[in-house]
Amino acid sequence: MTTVLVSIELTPSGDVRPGLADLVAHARSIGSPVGVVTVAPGDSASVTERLGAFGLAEVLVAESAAVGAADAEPRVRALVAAAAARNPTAVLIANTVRGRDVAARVAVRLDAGLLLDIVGLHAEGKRVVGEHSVFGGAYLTASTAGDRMTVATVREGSTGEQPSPVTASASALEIDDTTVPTAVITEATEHARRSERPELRTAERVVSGGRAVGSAEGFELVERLADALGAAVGASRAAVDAGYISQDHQVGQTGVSVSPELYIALGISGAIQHRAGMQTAKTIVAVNKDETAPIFEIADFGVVGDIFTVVPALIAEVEARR
Amino acid sequence: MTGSYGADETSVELATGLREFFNEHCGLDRVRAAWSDGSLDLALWGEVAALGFTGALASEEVGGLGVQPEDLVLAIEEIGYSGASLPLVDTAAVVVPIIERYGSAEQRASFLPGLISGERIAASTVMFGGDRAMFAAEADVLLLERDDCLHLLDRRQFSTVEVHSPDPASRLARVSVESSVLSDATRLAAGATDDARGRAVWAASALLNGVSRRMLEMTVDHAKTREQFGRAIGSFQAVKHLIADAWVAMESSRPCAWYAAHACSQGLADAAAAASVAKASASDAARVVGDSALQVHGGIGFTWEHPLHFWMKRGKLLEHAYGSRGFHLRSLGAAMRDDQQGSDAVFPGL
Amino acid sequence: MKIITLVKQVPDTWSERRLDPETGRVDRAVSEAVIDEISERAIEAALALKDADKSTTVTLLTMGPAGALDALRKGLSMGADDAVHIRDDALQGADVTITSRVIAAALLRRPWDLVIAGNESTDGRGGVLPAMLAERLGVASATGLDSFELTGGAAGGDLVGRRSADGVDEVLRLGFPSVVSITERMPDARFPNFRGILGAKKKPVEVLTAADLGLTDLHPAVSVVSVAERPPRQAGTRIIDDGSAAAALADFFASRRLI
Amino acid sequence: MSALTETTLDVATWRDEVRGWLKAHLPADLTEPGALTGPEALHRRRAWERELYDGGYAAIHWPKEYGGRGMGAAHRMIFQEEYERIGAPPRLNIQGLMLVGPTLMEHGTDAQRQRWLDAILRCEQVWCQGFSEPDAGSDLASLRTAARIEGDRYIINGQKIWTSGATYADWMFALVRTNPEAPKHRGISAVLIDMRTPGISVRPIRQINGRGTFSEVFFDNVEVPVANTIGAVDDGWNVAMGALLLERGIGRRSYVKYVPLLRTLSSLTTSTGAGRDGAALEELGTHVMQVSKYRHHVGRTLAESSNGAFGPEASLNKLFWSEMEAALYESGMKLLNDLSALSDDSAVLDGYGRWEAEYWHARATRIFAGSNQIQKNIIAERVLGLPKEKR
Repeated sequence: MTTVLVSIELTPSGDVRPGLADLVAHARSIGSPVGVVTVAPGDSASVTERLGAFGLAEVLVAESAAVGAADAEPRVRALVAAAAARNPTAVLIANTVRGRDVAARVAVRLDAGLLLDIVGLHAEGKRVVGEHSVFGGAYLTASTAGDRMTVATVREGSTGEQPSPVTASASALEIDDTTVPTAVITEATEHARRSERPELRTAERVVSGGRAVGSAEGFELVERLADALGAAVGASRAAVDAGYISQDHQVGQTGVSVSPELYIALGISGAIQHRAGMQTAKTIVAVNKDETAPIFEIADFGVVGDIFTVVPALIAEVEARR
Repeated sequence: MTGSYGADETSVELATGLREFFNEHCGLDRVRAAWSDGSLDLALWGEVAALGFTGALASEEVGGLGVQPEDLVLAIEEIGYSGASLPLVDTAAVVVPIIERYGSAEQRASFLPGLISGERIAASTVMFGGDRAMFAAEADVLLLERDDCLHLLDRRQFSTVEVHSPDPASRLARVSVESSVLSDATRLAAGATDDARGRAVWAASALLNGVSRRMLEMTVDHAKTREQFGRAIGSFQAVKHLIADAWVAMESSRPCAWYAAHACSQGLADAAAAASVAKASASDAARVVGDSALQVHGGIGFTWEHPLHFWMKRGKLLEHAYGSRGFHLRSLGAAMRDDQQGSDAVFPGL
Repeated sequence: MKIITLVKQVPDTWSERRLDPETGRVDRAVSEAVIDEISERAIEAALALKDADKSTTVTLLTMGPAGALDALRKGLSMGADDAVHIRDDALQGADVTITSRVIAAALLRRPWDLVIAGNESTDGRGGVLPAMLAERLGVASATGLDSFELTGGAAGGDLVGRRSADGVDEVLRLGFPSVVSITERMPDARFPNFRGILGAKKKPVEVLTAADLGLTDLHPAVSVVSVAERPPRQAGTRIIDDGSAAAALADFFASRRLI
Repeated sequence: MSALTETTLDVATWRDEVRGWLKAHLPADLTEPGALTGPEALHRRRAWERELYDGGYAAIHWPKEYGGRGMGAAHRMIFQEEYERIGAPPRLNIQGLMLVGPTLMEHGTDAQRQRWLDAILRCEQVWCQGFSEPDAGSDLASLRTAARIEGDRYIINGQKIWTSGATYADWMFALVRTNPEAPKHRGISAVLIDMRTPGISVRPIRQINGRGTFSEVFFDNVEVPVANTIGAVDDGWNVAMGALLLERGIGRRSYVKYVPLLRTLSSLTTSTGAGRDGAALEELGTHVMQVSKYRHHVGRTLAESSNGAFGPEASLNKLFWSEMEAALYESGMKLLNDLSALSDDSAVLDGYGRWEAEYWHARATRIFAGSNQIQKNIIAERVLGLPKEKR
């Protein structure tokens, strides 16, 4: 079996991003995954323990005093060292803002081919082929780096697979500490989770509100329906621009792309940029006063009506039928 | 400057800049707001002035941009298209260049800076229709036509009484001036009247063509999306021909205004006739386009809530102001009648 | 300070977008090409620094076909000083590896302190170019910044940026020369005024080919092997609320086992 | 640079050159009314075309390699304006120069170009266009004239109609059906036919204005070499569509042609006393406006085409001038109604009869070269993007 390196992204508090499950699943489809992680000196054991839960049996751990201070550089150096040691067919990295920085630099340093935002991975002979969902799922494309090593960024939530836990064993990875210019992180704060709601990017259900919600207070209605259905909360760009909700809830071309089982659009007209971020949802429901709203063109079930009368009644119905 | 037909790069670039600005800053809600409260949107006025529009035709020596009328004619179309309810055209295309050309040193010094910067607003009775002017009540400066002469007045020198306007967002007022006010000190130099008339007419024509262009665009969009008998109504030949006729009227009118601006800028012999051609054809086009637009929109176009009527009524106002179709056609007929020996007043060089 | 802002022309996102079924690249023929909104914000960020310190120069750099000159003109009319247009038919459809090599080569031709780019273009969504450039140039980078400021003046100071991404708020500090990318949370671009539009034509635009940059062996690292279009979604049931819509919706959820 | 402002020396010089040459070479009596009637007319027109050729003005828009001057639309329009201004006769070989020549340049073989282009330029061959048929008017693709291939020859049977100049043309540029099985747009070929071939008979159609400028042409087992096909066999529709765009496009007539008509209307208005009447002045003014609009429309189209943005104005062009022309003669007829007693008074007008004939002819212009209703469909569908009608 060929080796596939899987880059592990830790939050500032040392948590593993849940999207690692997707990376491991994709890695398994072409080879055997080997985790690569950088931690502060002394943290190797504790992180290794937690990685088994993601199905990673083997982990290369680099300890570096620069972790948490230097931006991408420690992870880049660990992956380059791991690649030199293990000669992998591919290096998989989460398609997050930080992950893409790591991928960009690793690809240049290894002279590898870079596949971006993949949702699937398979081998064709010796070639590694990545699959991409383009323009909100309107197209599926496949691309390959041919004979080169592949560095790929992986869309979190693209497999939905639950990993089978194993016991992870760690080996130490030596990385040098030569100084190259890098941005220094002087402060890092994790967003407080405001509720027990699922994370938007990987949620199975999403309830989103648009400009027609009218106010930040009005957005409570969106949140109440989300809670009744156990859904994550999303928003259109118009709602974000109007200041009803923070930007990390934005669904669409310049926000998060989601592909849930159920997507409910409340007071969202469905501009093409919004549709690009949600039209691969399995079931789409829309409530909008404007019968000409383009969202109705793609909705499995559309209600022409006022969200302020329909949604409270719907919450009551859902709770009554529970 | 060679852009007699508006295809000149500068003209297109200024118009594109203005269109992008209006797309962002003058959406339907802002157009609608001007209709409901009827007050001048001073914030929007300030923003458009800051773009350089009000001083565009003034020379660089007085703080303007020194562009020629043919460089601005497409931008004026965009104002009509946008639905912005502002006295921009009178200020930028007529009052500012006329003061610079025909004003005394004192008049230039006291009026031009504020008008170019947008701090002051101008109204003009030139060719508008009697002693009425658009936004005269809101104006700080009035260009008044009286006995074939032009006078430049500041706010203390004239009073206004509001009169009915078919377009509530383009407020009209009748101006009155004590005869003692008018003097050599207020009068502009000889030649100002004809020049100002020509400018007012070509600029109004371009503005009106922009209004027609918006109505036609709304109509085409509606015909593509509105379905009856299971298909888009734009697929019916009867509807197509209504719209095609409207398009021909509008597209053949636009270059007339472009040429009139060029003839004005170059002082060509047929400048006055060109302005009349521009205004008569723009009025024709607005009527044909407006009628087709209303017919194709059907019932929805007849509601206050649908935006079509904003442009339709502005079109109706402009159709009659600055010399009606009939007025300009009679001028052209008379010019042709008197042109037997081949003067250059109508068709130069022939 | 000398700033270079990267500019990209993209298909208008307000129109339908298509992929060319042969190449898998964005079909640029179907929609009007416009300057990418995020590029406009990047230019705005550079011009804001120029507003604060008049000695700052802002150079625009783009790689694209002849029509991309329109995007440069837009930026010049906003207030940038000059522009570089890498224009070469051989670069049509270049992948990010080639693009980063070409732009890095162009950046090496002139002195600069800061490169500002958008975090991701609306047509590519790769979001890796700024970091690839930084890597090729051997400089620090900070991507996805929602805001940034300069500390300590033009000489010897730092750039301090904030980003909020993937559930973490961070403050990053880096020196010069460096590459940053900004998000759409940065301020909206200014509108070019008429004076800017009139002046833009007189500003210099340097046109370069790949050969001018000494690059001849440009082979893509990645090739597209297939493109499939998904059938468009069909509209389903639509009802007009007469008071019973909530119940009908709940029935619909139940029928799909969503409640 | 727009054509009509003449701010560059080049364009202004060109106008002077054309004006000077025409003044020096056009026989004065050719511009007189009635000069082109009678048996000598055709001879005189051919001689004039030869004069134009010798002066280098036969086809200024043709590329230099084919004997033209390679001039663009703006220069061409100036030539046309000056040509109309001096009142020179209508071009005899318009189909050859505007339609067949450019089509051969685009779709013909080298041998075909050598055989025909120079002869067209010298007016040694006058051409007519054989597109319309009794059952294929606006719906041109329904044409039925059949060309069966036998060896290296077509055997052609069928009928063309509304063919201008068929009575004196040497050659016809015809569309014929070569594959009756194919979908109707696909089985058509563009074929060049020598009008002297046995089996061709021409019958002038007497029109409502009493004239016979259009003819019916009948084909009875007419043998034509397959080598006379332009473009591929069965690909004639594509060849013809390019040709029709040329026919509707800019450059064939300028506003100048209508100025004398305006002057005539103006004198009629004055001589009847209608000139004191506001309504009559308004009507005259309407025509001044329309002719000016046509002028500026053409100017705009030229300006845009020189910027490389040649638009769909071709349809607007034909629609506009044909309606304008019809309305101009309509006004004249109204004024002449009051003047019927003076209908032969050439001091007022060159004969009521001639005006009436032109009035009727101006109604034909709304029909030929794609009826105005077809033009409106083209505008609606191709310019404005309205959906096609279900047929």
